[in-house]
Amino acid sequence: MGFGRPLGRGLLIVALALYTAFAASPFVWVFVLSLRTTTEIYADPYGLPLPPHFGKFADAWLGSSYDVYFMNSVAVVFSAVAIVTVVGAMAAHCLARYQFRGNRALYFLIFSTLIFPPQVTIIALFQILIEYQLFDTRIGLILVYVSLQLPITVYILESFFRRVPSDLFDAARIDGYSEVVIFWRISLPVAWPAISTTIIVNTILLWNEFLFAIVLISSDSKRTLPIGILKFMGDQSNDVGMVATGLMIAIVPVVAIYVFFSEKLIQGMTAGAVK
Amino acid sequence: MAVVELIGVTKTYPGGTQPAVQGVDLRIEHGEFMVLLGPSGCGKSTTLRMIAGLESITAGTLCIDDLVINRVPARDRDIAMVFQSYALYPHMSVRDNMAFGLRRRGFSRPDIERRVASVADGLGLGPYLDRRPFALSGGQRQRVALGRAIVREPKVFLFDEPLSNLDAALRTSTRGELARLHQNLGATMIYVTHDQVEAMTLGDRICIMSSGKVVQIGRPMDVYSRPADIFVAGFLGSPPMNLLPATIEVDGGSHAIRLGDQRVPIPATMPASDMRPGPVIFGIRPEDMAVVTADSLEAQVATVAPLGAETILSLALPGVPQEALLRAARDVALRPGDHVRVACDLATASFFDPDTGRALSSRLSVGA
Amino acid sequence: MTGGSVASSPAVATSGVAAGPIGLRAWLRLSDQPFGAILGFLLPALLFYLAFTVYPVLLTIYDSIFRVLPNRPATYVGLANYTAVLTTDPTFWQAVRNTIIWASVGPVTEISIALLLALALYAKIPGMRFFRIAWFTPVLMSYVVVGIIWMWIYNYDWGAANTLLRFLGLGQLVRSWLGDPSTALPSLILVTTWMWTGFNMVVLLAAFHSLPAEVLEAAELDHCGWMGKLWFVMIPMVQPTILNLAILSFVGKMKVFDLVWVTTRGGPLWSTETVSTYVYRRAFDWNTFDLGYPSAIACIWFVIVLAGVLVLSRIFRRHQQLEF
Amino acid sequence: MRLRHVLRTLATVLAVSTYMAIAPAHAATLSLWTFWGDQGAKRDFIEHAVKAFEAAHPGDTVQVSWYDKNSLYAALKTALRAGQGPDVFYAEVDQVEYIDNGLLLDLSNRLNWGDIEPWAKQAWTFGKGTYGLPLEAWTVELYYNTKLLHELGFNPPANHQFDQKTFLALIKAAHAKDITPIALGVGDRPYPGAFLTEEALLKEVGAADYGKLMRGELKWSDPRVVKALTYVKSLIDTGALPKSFSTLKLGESHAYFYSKPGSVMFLMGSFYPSRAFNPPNQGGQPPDFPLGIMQYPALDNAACNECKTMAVGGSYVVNAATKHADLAVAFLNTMATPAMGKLWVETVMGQTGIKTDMAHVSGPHAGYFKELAAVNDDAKYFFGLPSQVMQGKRRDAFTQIINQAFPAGILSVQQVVDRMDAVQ
Repeated sequence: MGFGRPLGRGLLIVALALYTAFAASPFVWVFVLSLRTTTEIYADPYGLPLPPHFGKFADAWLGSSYDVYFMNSVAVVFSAVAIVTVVGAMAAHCLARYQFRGNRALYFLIFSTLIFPPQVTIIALFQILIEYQLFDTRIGLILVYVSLQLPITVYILESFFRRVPSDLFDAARIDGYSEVVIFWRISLPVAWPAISTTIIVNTILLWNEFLFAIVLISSDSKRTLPIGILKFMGDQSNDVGMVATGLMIAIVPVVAIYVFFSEKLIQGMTAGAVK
Repeated sequence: MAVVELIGVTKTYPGGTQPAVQGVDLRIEHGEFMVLLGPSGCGKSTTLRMIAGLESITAGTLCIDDLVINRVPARDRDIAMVFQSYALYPHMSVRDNMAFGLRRRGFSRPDIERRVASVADGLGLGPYLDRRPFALSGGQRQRVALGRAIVREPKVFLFDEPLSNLDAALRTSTRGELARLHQNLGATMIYVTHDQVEAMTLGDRICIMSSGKVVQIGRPMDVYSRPADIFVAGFLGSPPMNLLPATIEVDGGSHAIRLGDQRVPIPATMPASDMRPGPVIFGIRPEDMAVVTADSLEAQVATVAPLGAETILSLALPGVPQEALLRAARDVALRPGDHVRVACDLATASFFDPDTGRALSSRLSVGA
Repeated sequence: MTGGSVASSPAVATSGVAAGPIGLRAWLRLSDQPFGAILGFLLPALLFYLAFTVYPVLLTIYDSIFRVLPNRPATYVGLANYTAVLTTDPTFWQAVRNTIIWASVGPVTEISIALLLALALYAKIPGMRFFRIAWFTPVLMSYVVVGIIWMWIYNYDWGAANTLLRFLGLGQLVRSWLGDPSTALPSLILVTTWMWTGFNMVVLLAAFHSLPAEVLEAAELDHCGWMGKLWFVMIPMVQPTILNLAILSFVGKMKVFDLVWVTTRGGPLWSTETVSTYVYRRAFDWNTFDLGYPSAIACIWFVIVLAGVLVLSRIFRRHQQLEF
Repeated sequence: MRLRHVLRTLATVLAVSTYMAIAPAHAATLSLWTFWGDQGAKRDFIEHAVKAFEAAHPGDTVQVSWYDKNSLYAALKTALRAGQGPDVFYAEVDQVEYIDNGLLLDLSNRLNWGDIEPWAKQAWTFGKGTYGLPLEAWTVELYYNTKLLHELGFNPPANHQFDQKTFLALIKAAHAKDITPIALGVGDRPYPGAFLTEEALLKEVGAADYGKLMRGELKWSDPRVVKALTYVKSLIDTGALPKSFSTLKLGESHAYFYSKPGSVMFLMGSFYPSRAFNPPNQGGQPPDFPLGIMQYPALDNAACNECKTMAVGGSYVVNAATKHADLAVAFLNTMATPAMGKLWVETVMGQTGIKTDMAHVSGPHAGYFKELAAVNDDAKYFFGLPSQVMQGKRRDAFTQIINQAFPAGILSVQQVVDRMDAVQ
């Protein structure tokens, strides 16, 4: 390759290192801040966490109903992801497997929702949830989240199901199974790599969701983590150290998912864009 | 126990103008090994899938044992099928692949175990029962697919080009196994292939299809030696039958075949009296021609293709627009450009109507 | 033989395969397909789609010609909301302008930087896996987290941006980045660039790696230099990927809400107001409760986005690509 | 709308199938959503009131949800529209949209008005109804660091009010020493930035004309308005405000004044103690902080240099959709007593709309309150903030222009006049 010359290579590495610092240092900084007290931070915003105050994590968790927000997020996100996975997989299986008039039109319709600006539906969704007495309920937010992630789920799974040879389904039909059992016992297990991808991607996107959460939930006791962080910020904006601790608590689950599933996650998030 | 009968079976795909399968009449007797043979796109797979219940039947009747099953779903037809891609369930072990169909049919657990074990042993799959398909070789996967069908003990076995993904050596040995299997089980089997060697070696009868229609049904040697039309003649055999434009000439009482600039007199011993003069397509298999020393057709060697066991000569006959192929012994000492004399065994020759392509009823074999 | 399912009488056996209304079946060209199964598989998704996407869109359009206030029936106002938005609402146009700037600048900066980085990585720099993970991480964070972090970075007194400038002796450039209307929007665009460049880079890298090696080898035989290979072979070959990324980025910027809401709330002087924040503000943070007017904004915006998408799908068709 | 009905039916099927009705089983739990969770004294006050109420109404409880202000407003705007929301909540008098849309319970015949200051009641009176308990009241004050002021060589006159020339000199002196003259920030509030301008306008044109100006009955191109704006502009251009003014949040601006980096003065509502008197490790001022209070400077030839803004601040209102109206009012009445008013003044260190004997304030910060009273001895009040008087687009423009852009130094006097008159 043409980068064999030592000088060019050195420059390249320096440039990459600079960009990496740019990309990663904000997190490093927040991580450091999360272990320091506000007094220490005001004295020197860029000092090292010596000694580290790990106790701040317990304080942040217990002192600001963070546990409530966190559990709300867990409940809402996991339910929504479970539903959207099943519903999306069923639809994707159907669109990929059966030929019928309107199949492509339907696919394109659902797919095109990906580009809908959310403000087109947010106001009406607010009214609709009120109408169904689902406003300010976790169930309402779950249902909205399901519909929000349905297009991307169908999109990723459809393209995967399409690559599963139809002989497999024919074999199961000849083996005596009905369409529903075939979906359950053949499609879902075979598509597990793609399904796990959508689960991870949907989990991260919904974990971070903000707009619908702030509009559709008003009770403090039902709010999810992104809104909780903001409350933290509003109440204690002076207490930079504590806010940083709160941020780290919000980041940790995502980072954990990332560490465990980084390859799969990258695959999933980049699905469709490569070609 | 299982007779499969197709009466005027037709398949038209939604939105398609031309039927994919048109008016197929076919009766497969109990215990018969029927091969559906034809080039890709001829409708043989569609026919098989209709029998399996994977495609609906647009028109006509499909019976198994005199019961019309057009509308019986695949899962209730008691048929097993081996797919070209094997279609093994990738997320199940070999054992589960084989047991999957049995479970649906309500067999007891020990019964399933017993059946799977016995079939697996018979196919030499015993050591692999707990492996997943991706951990098997191509041949092993093929056996699993076979085993999955066998273990069900169905009325009818369907095979959709099951050997085409195997390498040549494995294909030959598996072919033998299939033949043995058929002998042992004595079940009705319908086998789709585009490989004439498989068709010839396996089939009790062969059904040759072209463009969605049945062209000829018959025992392998019958079909080979008496092709019903130039399609069959050209499809079967490797190299295929020479199909040369010719003219029947009648001179007084004696008949002759004009091939380009030359004439081949038909010996008086042959019953040619019903042959009418006029243009025909003269079909002669390469092995029915021979290089001789005198008194026959003149030809010039165009190419020499030694195949090991034999050598195929390509010959230019004066005045004939296409070259004729001749199957010669492997030690033939000829080079391109050599002039030779060749003889045709007219008793095995076929004559076709140049307009319709159908075989003319006239044959020259003694006693025909 | 196990088949007990087929009776011995010469009867016609029928079951399951072809249930369903004949007319609809025919229209759907369902001759071979199990109607019930298709319906069963699609129905949940369709219900979600109708109830939470189609119905809201239609309701938004319906709302937009009304004045919708709580505790009283909506009053019909015809196109008054639309004329008001289009003719007497400079804030709306400011928001459109900001959003379109964001949606046009964002993709260009993100993708061009990402392209350079991906090429660098393609040259097999050591520590590639580490780089990739470090660059991809920002996109995993919520805009709320990112917004708070960057508010600190842009903090006038102790933020990293000004601290760095002072350290570099560029004290005259120190400013309140998010407080100055002339720098607020670019500062936020930088944040989205920071977030998304790594993502784009990872995708481009995957695209480079999926290029057939023969093509590059062929280029080598044609005595193409490194740069030549780059310009004449690699970039044209990943052009569909670049286009997909551009659309993805474009659409993402058309939706921007969280980041602005957390950092500047649209200020100062509407310089970071986006259509999303303006719709939200008018609907849920305004001193009237009217939902009709913001619905009209949403509808107008929908048309603008739709027009953009149609233009982009034109480009799609030219590239024979129907994926995003 | 046939289609609408079809879709609605479909949606109902889906929604109902997953919806589990959660009936409000608890009959006597009042829900209260309120701001002030991070302001110790006010929080203590509310918790005290809750305890008193629960003691007086055995079996009934009050469930308090503490929000930060912006989250509270966002939550209320959606919840009230939805016909839901808490029984009692925090509101301010600028939120007339609640009243316009019938979302608040009319308290005119329910609340114990005898113990409420008439001007405070007036602030919550709209048409025939009165809607809120005006718990908090505040004035706009100019706090200063006495030590820093001395060091700069200035001393406030006996009437606590500099003249405009001296004040400008003070700003210049501080700026020359690289000390921020006045801490102020508008990062999360729509009003503090406007203090600088509105106090000058009020003094210059007097209370009556000031009201007209706010209501759009007086042009911003009026020469007196321009004169006041020009003086304020001279302060701004001198560098009176922090560089980080636009993004500095309310809480941060407090710390900016008394801890880091420190400023000479701090222009803030008299609710200053609710943050500053928190313990230092929760963002309060250092224990030995040399706090002083002075008046906004007197303008030359101004109509009313004793005029200053007094506003009703945090108040409590009752949701019109409440199922426990009587109980909710009873809770408000628990707070509307002179004893509670005294508790408020003593603990919160700020004014209240409840009638209270201010002369007998005691406690650790009594000195502060005495100084506040002394400074405001002969003050004439204009009741209401501009943002409470204005509505709709004019309010949005005022917030963006007078609260943000003008003090940030982005706009000239002429631009301010043009833009403000454009929305009149």
